[in-house]
Amino acid sequence: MNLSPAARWLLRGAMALGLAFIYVPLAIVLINSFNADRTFAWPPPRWTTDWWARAWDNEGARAALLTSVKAGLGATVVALVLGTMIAFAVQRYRFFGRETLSLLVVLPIALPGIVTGIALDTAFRTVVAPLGVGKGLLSVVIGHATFCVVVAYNNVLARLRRTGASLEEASADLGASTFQTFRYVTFPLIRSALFAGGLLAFALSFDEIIVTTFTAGAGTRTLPLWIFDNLFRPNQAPVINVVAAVLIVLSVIPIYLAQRISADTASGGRL
Amino acid sequence: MSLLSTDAGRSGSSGPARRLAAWLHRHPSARLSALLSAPVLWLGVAYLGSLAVLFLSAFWTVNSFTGEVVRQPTLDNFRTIVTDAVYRTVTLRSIGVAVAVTLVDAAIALPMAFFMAKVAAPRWRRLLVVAILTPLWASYLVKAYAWRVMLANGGPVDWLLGGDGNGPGYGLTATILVLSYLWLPYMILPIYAGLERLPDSLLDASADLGARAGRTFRSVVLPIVVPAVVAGSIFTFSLSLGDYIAVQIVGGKTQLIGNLVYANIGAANNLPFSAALATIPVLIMVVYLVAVRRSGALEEL
Amino acid sequence: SGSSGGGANPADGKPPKIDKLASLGAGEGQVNIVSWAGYVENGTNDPKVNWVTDFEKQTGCKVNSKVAGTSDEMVTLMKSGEYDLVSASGDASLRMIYGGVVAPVNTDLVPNYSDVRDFLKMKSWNSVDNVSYGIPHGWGANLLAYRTDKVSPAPTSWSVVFDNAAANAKHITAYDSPIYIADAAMYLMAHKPELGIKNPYALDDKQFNAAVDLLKAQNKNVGEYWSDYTKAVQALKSGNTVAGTAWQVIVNLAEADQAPVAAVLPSEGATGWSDTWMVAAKAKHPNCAYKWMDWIISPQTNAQAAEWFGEAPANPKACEFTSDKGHCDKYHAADAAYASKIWYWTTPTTRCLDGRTNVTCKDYAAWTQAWTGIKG
Amino acid sequence: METPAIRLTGLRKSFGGVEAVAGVDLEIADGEFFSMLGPSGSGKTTVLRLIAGFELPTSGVVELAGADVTRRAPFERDVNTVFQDYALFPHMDVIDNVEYGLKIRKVGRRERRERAEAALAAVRLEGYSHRRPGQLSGGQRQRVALARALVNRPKVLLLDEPLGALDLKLREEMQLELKQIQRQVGITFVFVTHDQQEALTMSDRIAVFNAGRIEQVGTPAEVYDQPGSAFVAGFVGTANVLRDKVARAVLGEDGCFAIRPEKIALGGPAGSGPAGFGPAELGEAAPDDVTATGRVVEAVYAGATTRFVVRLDAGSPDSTAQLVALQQNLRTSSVDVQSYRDTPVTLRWRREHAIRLPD
Amino acid sequence: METPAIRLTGLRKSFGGVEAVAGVDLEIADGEFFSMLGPSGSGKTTVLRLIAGFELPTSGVVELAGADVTRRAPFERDVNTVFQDYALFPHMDVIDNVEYGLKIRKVGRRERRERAEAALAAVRLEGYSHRRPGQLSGGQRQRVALARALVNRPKVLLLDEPLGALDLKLREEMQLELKQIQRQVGITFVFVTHDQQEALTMSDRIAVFNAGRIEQVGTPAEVYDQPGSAFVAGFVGTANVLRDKVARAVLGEDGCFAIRPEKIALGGPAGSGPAGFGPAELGEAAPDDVTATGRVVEAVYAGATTRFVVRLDAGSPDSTAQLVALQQNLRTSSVDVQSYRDTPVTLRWRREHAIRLPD
Ligand SMILES: Nc1ncnc2c1ncn2[C@@H]1O[C@H](COP(=O)(O)OP(=O)(O)OP(=O)(O)O)[C@@H](O)[C@H]1O
Ligand SMILES: Nc1ncnc2c1ncn2[C@@H]1O[C@H](COP(=O)(O)OP(=O)(O)OP(=O)(O)O)[C@@H](O)[C@H]1O
Ligand SMILES: NCCCCNCCCN
Ligand SMILES: [Mg+2]
Ligand SMILES: [Mg+2]
Repeated sequence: MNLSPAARWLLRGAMALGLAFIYVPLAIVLINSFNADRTFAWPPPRWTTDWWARAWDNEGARAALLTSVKAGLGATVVALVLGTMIAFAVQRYRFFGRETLSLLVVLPIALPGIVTGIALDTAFRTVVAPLGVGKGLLSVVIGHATFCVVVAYNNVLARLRRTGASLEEASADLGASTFQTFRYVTFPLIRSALFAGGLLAFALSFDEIIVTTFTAGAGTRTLPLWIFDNLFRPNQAPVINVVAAVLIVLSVIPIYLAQRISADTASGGRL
Repeated sequence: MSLLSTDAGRSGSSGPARRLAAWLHRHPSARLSALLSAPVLWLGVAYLGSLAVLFLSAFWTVNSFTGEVVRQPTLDNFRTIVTDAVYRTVTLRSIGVAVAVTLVDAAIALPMAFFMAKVAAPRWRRLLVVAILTPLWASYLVKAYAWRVMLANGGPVDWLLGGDGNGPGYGLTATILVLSYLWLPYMILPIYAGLERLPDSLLDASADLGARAGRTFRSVVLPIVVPAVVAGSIFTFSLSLGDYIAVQIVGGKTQLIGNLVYANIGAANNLPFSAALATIPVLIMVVYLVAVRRSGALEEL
Repeated sequence: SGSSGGGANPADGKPPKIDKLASLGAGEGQVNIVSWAGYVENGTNDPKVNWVTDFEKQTGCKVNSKVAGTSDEMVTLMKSGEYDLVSASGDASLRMIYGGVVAPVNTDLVPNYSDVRDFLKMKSWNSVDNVSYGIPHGWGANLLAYRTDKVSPAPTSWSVVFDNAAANAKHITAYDSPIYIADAAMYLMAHKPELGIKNPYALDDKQFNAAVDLLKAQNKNVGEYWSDYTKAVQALKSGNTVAGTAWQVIVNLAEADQAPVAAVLPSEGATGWSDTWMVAAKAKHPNCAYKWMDWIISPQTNAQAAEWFGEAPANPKACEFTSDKGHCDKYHAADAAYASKIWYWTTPTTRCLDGRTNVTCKDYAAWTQAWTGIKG
Repeated sequence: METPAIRLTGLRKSFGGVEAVAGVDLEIADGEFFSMLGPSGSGKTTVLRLIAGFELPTSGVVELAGADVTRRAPFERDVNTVFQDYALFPHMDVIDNVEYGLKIRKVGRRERRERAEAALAAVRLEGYSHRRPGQLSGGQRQRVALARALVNRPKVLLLDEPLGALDLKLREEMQLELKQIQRQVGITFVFVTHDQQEALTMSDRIAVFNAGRIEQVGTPAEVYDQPGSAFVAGFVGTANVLRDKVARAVLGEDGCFAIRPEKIALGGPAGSGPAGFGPAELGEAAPDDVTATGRVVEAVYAGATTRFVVRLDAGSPDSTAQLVALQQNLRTSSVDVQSYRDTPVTLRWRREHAIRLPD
Repeated sequence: METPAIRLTGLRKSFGGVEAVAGVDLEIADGEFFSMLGPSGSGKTTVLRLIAGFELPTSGVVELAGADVTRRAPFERDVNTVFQDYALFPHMDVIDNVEYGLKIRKVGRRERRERAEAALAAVRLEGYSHRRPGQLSGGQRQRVALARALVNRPKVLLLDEPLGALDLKLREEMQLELKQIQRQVGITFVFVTHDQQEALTMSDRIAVFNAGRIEQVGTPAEVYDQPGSAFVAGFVGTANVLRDKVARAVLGEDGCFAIRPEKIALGGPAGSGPAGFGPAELGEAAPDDVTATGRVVEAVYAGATTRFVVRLDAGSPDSTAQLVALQQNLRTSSVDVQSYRDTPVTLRWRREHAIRLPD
């Protein structure tokens, strides 16, 4: 766009300040992972790599990470499947309740996590528990999937809107049955949207604590729950900074990959 | 092998999948039902059902000593909420915080998203998106705690503002600041997506008609990006409205509606009263969503 | 009120009849525990802090634990029916007993029980009508902590956080739970004898309102309420908190980091906790639960747990096994006089716990609701 | 008669309230180059989609080679389509796009490749096999779409405004190519366009659509020279319409008549007029010719032709007493055109070129 | 000479490695209808954007009414643009779009409304004030864009392929309207198009672009009748190009020549040939006329005209010995066209119509 140099500099400045706002606290996390003080006194009185060593052989963190990854993957897969189905229905058909459905998809993420959490918890205890199925990883997956559906839905819907139905018609025209069309045309076309949506859904699930608090069973501890448990123990809190620092660094990989996969995931996908 | 030779025509291969596909083609409503069945069961029956059960229980009470739920319909819970001034205070405070967080985020996100979508070179654009997405992976709790450290007496924020006690310390201001921080990416992304779709020619057209950058921003960019901002506000507003953890960490003695809901379920074990309290944010959000749907923002999510 | 209702109440009934375990059988292979942070450590947090692995090896019972932040959360978790065992404080125990959530405990099946200090046994927070509902774990006081550089002379009274709190406005802290109303009541007991408070957990209307008013006045000067102790330590160290409630462990941690912090048991006394291991009424793994109760109060384990968390162990023999030989002294573990100044957390009920029968007292539900109002 | 490649009987299609196709009966012969012409929204695309099977008709029957396929899925019909937006699969390269239909029909790898390459050769795209559609120009894409459809050797090829997005130059080239290919492979082409010129030069027959119905079907010459209605006369090419008083004054007949601008010969007054614009240009009058006089109101030079707007002496001052005449710039130099304005002229045309239209 | 409305001197613009505008010098007079014609990517849009100020030139000067505006922002230039995609503000209704420029310039509410309504009336859009752009058809949008620009009474109006997206019928209507409006308001129009016909019929002068440069500037007649290069001859209309052996055989001259199809008169053999295609059609040969003989290879009926492809006897078997000739269907009935094929014909044209091109 044609902007005056002053306007350009102003915007550049705003961007820089914004990034600083985002990254200074993260830098603090990183610094605190070397802060010898157990409650992160500022400025750090002494430095240590002790926390990194302890984090390294912290089985609890690793187990929790694994649980989180499992829950995240489960929720993401369910969300992708459901979200894609809804997106297809909404984009390709006109039916009674279509508007309501698109509102319903947004509801779980728009309602406060605590409402979703206690509602699912109550339902689980009154309906599922009597059947002898206790809360566990599955209930976490269900809880997370519920609010992740919208992310998959939004990404797939945006893609479907953009590609339109003519490619699928072309495929049918060339003799492909509905299933072949999905396999050869539709799926490859929405794949990058699914990837972008999946990544965001996974991130949402991975960082969710409130819904997890209410849906996790006795033996199920996701990473946020582990962090929550340990943040309030002075002997443990610093280790958490290490874990967080590692997460930040690791997360760049999938996000960067998603950016590379195709130009249209470069917008970071839709929430 | 030339185009002129004739072909046997469409091969007769018609396995069961093909026949099913053909049948589905002739019956669009069957196709639609197949697509909708699972989602409707999940969201329409299971999720809405859960919410219904929850709100039904708002009309029950709990035996204060044993904690047993007493399933006799009563409006007691709602009566308490309406008559006790503290619930009104907390509700208004929570809405205020949610609105403030939304405004702060919109104010920060707009220039950033605009820079990313319209000014930065495409190669930078990619990196900036990564830079905005990455913090989503740093644990919410850890970030909130980092802010607790920064806001501590004599911490970095005080230092930046010139000395002990100059910062906001822990309290309402800190709550708004930290929630704004936590939800900022959720505002930037939709606005960025919205601006990316805004044709550059509109900006040119505005300049062509005599508008300077500021005027173009006010008269063209802002109105068009409103649905995207509203889409982002669904996140910032609802996440703030329901939060109770960040408040505990940096809110000082502040309590928000989420804290009350949590205190009554997680602590006082009074599910019915929690459920009654939870109707407040739910009502606010449903009203908000219905209003927002008209702006087309749900499509921008 | 919104949360009181009819049904079982100590005023008009007894706890539901639940049988205690008659004899110990083979372990079920696992046990689900709700506990305070630091009571169930398996080395995953700190490899050196681990008393679960040996238990699992010896008994074959795999331990799943869930940490609760507050007593109220513990009750909630136990009511979910997914847990076998809980380390309940006094303000939770009766609710669970009367709610039928926990069963009486057959102390005969817990050999180490005999070693537990007598002043912890068969108390109002762990027994009803001479039936034991649990095994004492350890105890501690809610002390008055203060910054020695900001508060001088050294306080000897809770007035520093009540009547004189304005001197440190915005830097007072208090424990974030309805049970904290008892701290105010205890203060009034000393300073407003005309209210006739005999037991800070037994408050009639007038007494209760006086305590609530005191706390509302205090609220103006409070910087923050705390319920997790990292927050409390950090606030004390940074100076966000200058005076207020703290546990011994909080003070110890702050002192260890050279913060100018000290604690005192003020002249008015203090509230405190005494934790009890209780077994769920519908425990799916009762045998493992009993094995854990015996294990956790065994001298070595009780020492480790008490030291890690920072409290006085219930088993005097534990004092020999603490790595800091001064631990039991520091926490006044054997100091009966000290212990006598503590009002242990107890769940308030409509039947006044101080024995009055001419008035009804405010029950915990009322306390909960008042607490919301106090914080505003 | 032979079984037609396509037979549509009583075909109707409504979308909600809108009747997009309001009763169409049509037979298209085997090997025909058949065009559908009509304004935007007249239902051309919808008819094509009904033939391909993308839409189910509200009522009516679609037959292909004599078989009723009304309720068959697109993948069960021996028909291929070239879409207006080409609808090339963006995630496949050119050769994969072309092979797609064969792959679906499980044609062996070798044969598939050979046929696909032959098809690409037919549209002169050898060497482009491994480009992605995004790396091709509009004209190239159009040809890939054509190859992708042709390689399946369908009985019928449907083309929906395949040249709509191309610029004039490219469009003319592609018209020639399409026509050549159709002659070569000899399959039935159903070609949708809204460009009259295109329809006229390429088709064996044309159907003119209007508001969901067919107004006229016929050869280009029939449709152009004998329009069945004012609509067809106006839509297919430019037409002067004379009616009422003006028709009576000029033609000496009552009714409504259409005359094509190029059918009107034009001559200036002897001597005084500009070059190449004398009475000679009018030629000899045949016995039945119609002659009228008027004055040039506007003369627009358009390269190959000049367009004259002439106000007729007869019938004036009625504003409809005006005729547009076309004159090929055969000998006239373009500079002359400027001087034609306001010149008195004589117009002459054959009586049979004034076509009587139904009122 | 009067100060030109626009003067471009040594204008260049590179994007990275690509030289989009490679040195353009041009003067456009006040009140002129000036067209820029050229193939895709030849730099037309870029020149327009440089004039409007959306891009800064790499080098060179842009003057408007004599003032150097090279480094001024768009909002500081007395120029308005009608964008190819219209660029209407989607969140404002029609009247707000049109009023936008006036509002920016703080024209009072009353006057603003009056002028906007007058502008809408000029483009025949009264009554559409309160529609949103999304509720308009392509042609209507185009007219709103025009009104939005015109209402500001700029000295210069830039139009970037404003008719590109419209279908033929609508396009022709809009051409007439644009031309009328320009005459009415009398401002300078700079009109970008890639449609030769459009440029020829509408413009006072035309610049033909090729690869970032101007190949030729002139009136439509100059550009059409005296193309300065083979590129111009080929791009502006259709041209037969004769060179080398063929040129020598047919014209008796060495070099490269262009002849327009419509300049070639065509006559069949006496008697035997089809109707309307005898020697009479050739007319009398003037002294300097060129005559050639050949055989009709193809005859395509196109409504108003028939296009003949004729293989020349002279110069064969060289494949370039082929000429396209156009014949207005003045008296010939369309059915005759079929029978023209393979008939021997005589071609004749004026010697000056074979234009010598630089090699
Ligand atoms: N899926 C649909 N839903 C609703 N209306 C439709 C649909 N498809 C077409 N129509 C309507 O049916 C009518 C005919 O449309 P159709 O696309 O067949 O026209 P067309 O002749 O192809 O026009 P064009 O030249 O613009 O492509 C139009 O009024 C159109 O709006
Ligand atoms: N912003 C830009 N960045 C890089 N290259 C550009 C840019 N704008 C134009 N170009 C290049 O400059 C050349 C001229 O482009 P321009 O848009 O001026 O052509 P045009 O004549 O308007 O073509 P068309 O008829 O297709 O609109 C092209 O090769 C184009 O790819
Ligand atoms: N609480 C962590 C924030 C992550 C986003 N969670 C969205 C869930 C909304 N119910
Ligand atoms: Mg169409
Ligand atoms: Mg252009």
